[in-house]
Amino acid sequence: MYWNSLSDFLAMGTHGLYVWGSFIVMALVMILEPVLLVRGRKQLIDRLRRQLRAEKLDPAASREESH
Amino acid sequence: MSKGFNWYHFSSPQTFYPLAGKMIPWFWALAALFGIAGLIVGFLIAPTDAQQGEGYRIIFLHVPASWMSMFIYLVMAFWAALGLAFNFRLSAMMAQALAPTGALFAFLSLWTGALWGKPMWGAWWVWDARLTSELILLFLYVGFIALQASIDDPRRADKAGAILALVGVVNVPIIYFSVKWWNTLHQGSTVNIAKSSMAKVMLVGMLLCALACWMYAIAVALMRVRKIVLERERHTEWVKAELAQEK
Amino acid sequence: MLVASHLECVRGERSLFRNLAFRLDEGELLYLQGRNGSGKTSLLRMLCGLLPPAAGEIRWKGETIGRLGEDYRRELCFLGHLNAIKEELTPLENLRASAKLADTPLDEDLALEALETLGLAGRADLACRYLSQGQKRRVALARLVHERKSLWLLDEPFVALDTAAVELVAGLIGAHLQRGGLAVLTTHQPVNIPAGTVRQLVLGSC
Amino acid sequence: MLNAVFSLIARDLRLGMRRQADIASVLFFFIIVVSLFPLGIGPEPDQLRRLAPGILWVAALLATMLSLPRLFADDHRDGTLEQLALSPQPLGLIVLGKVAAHWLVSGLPLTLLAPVLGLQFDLSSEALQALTLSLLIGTPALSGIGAIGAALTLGVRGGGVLLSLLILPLYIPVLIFGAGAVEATVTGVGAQAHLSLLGALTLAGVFFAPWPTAAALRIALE
Repeated sequence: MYWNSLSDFLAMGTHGLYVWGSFIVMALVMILEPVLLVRGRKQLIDRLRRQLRAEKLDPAASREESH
Repeated sequence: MSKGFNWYHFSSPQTFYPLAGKMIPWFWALAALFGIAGLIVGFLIAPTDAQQGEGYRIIFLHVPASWMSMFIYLVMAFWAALGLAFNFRLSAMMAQALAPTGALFAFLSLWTGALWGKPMWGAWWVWDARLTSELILLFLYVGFIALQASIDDPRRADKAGAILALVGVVNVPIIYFSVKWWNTLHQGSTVNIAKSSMAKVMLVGMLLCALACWMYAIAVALMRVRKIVLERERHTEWVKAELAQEK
Repeated sequence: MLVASHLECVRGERSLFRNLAFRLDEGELLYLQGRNGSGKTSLLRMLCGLLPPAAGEIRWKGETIGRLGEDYRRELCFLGHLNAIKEELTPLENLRASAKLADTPLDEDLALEALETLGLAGRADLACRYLSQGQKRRVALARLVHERKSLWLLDEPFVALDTAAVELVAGLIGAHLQRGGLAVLTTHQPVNIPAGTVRQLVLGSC
Repeated sequence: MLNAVFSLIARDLRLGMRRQADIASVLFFFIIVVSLFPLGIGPEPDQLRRLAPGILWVAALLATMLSLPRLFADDHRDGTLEQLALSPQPLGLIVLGKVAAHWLVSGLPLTLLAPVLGLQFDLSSEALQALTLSLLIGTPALSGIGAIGAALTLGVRGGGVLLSLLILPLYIPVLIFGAGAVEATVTGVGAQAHLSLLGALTLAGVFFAPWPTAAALRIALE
């Protein structure tokens, strides 16, 4: 373990802002991307389900609309 | 259709979709494993650097991001070429699924590069050959995504995107060479410095982080390609069945 | 001899036709019938190689048109909905430019003669921009007078033409068939073409 | 085979002459953009002299890109593009003809106009020569590479802006070697290396670019 105290670790020897600045943004991006994907997937499934239901109720109209 | 060699069956969206679904958790696990190990080595164990002080630790984020942004573009071009040559819809979808992740890595590489440049070179943005080429690579990604987004017919979007990706991948070395030629204040690429001046442990840290990013990219790309498959194959029976029993 | 087998065309997610097949020999005319949106134009574009079929293949003299490439296009004359003429150029310039591109020899007199047969004598040197829709269609059709390609693919050739012009074009097609040429035609108006065997293909039912 | 391509170039040039506005708009755009910079940067001659190669090259590049969408759009709209694709000539050769015609109508006039505008920036005579030579060699590459973007964005909504987004990254090497050649001459380093690399890019742009362009056209015509 290179660091002897938490505060040194956070300070990163005067470069704390830069190191943690890049770390946080990278972590944020690598968390947000999958989260947005999961949400997008749910929305897509709901939309497709609604289209499916609409198709069952009124096959002619939906075929025209999707053409 | 094609000669029906067996892996054509494997590459049909219907068989690929559940398979990808099973693989995704494994890639997430690997990404987390390598990620934590890499960060521990990079941020906790690795000693400080003589000239650059603690700020050099950003390379554990910057270099993997740069590698991934380049690697994903090559993989994207590979899938695009496959899709164009054999008309496999799935490989075209894979190329489309990779682009956003590649663009994000290019952005991360620029962001971490800028934050690393400030303490080292005193400026947020330095017209260094590698940073400039990374910026141009980001433009290539954005161009690919914009082109595919503005063409409605999925088949044409795939093929047009494939041509752009192939033209792009041919141009990347030309762009890099010309930017390097143009740039005199070139600071040697960290990786080859790494072999000479970097301690063994730093190299291990960087490789672990790179592996983590790679697993992450595969996991995210598989998730996105499943979403694309659902969208594109919405009229097929198997998607309707899938939707019915989806939780 | 043109043979199509198991042709399928997909537009968006809907397949317009499936397992479509036909065979056309020298001197024969194929009528494509079907209501709008049944895929007539798509089939024509498939036959000329612009639109790759979702399934099936098209063979010209035994070889698939994909592999033939330029050789197939050397024997093909396609006329689509669009007139394929430049508005700023005169009918004469248009005719000669398209002839040069298609490698068909066409000097000044032949071009003027073609325009005259289509009733455009006085307008040979007027920019097409000033012509009416019917006249523009005649400029597009003027190509057929001296066209010696063996396969004609004509999409609604008679649209915007008066009866005299319709008969004239029908005559041209008849002459083409007499010379042993093949023709595929889509049209809504019933027109009798003086030719040998006429085949029918109705789309939209299968 | 070749006279068909030459007839296509002749046809396009005649069309270009009949529609003077298109050529004029490209040239005036070039003049206006170049004249804006001194207003923004300030009138000091030595500063302008240093920036001139870059400004003139970027303006030429943007002006060429302005005229790219029309390269295939008119033919696509009136149906001649279909006939071109169905002509017995290989489509790549047809594209080469279109690119040559486009260069004659946009790249060449820009190259002839550039030295005149160079005077605005008080460029020395040898710099003006280097500028004209580099533009002469470089602009065909701009047309050739730009044709790929024009074909990819044919009939796509937002085509113009999308075209520039796709093509600008591919223009960067041409810009670097083009503007670099002028700067190298001015600083006495000699522009041999820059011009030969620029020539290589142009050969690639003119002889390799038409094949992806033809593929993109075939897709657009589907």
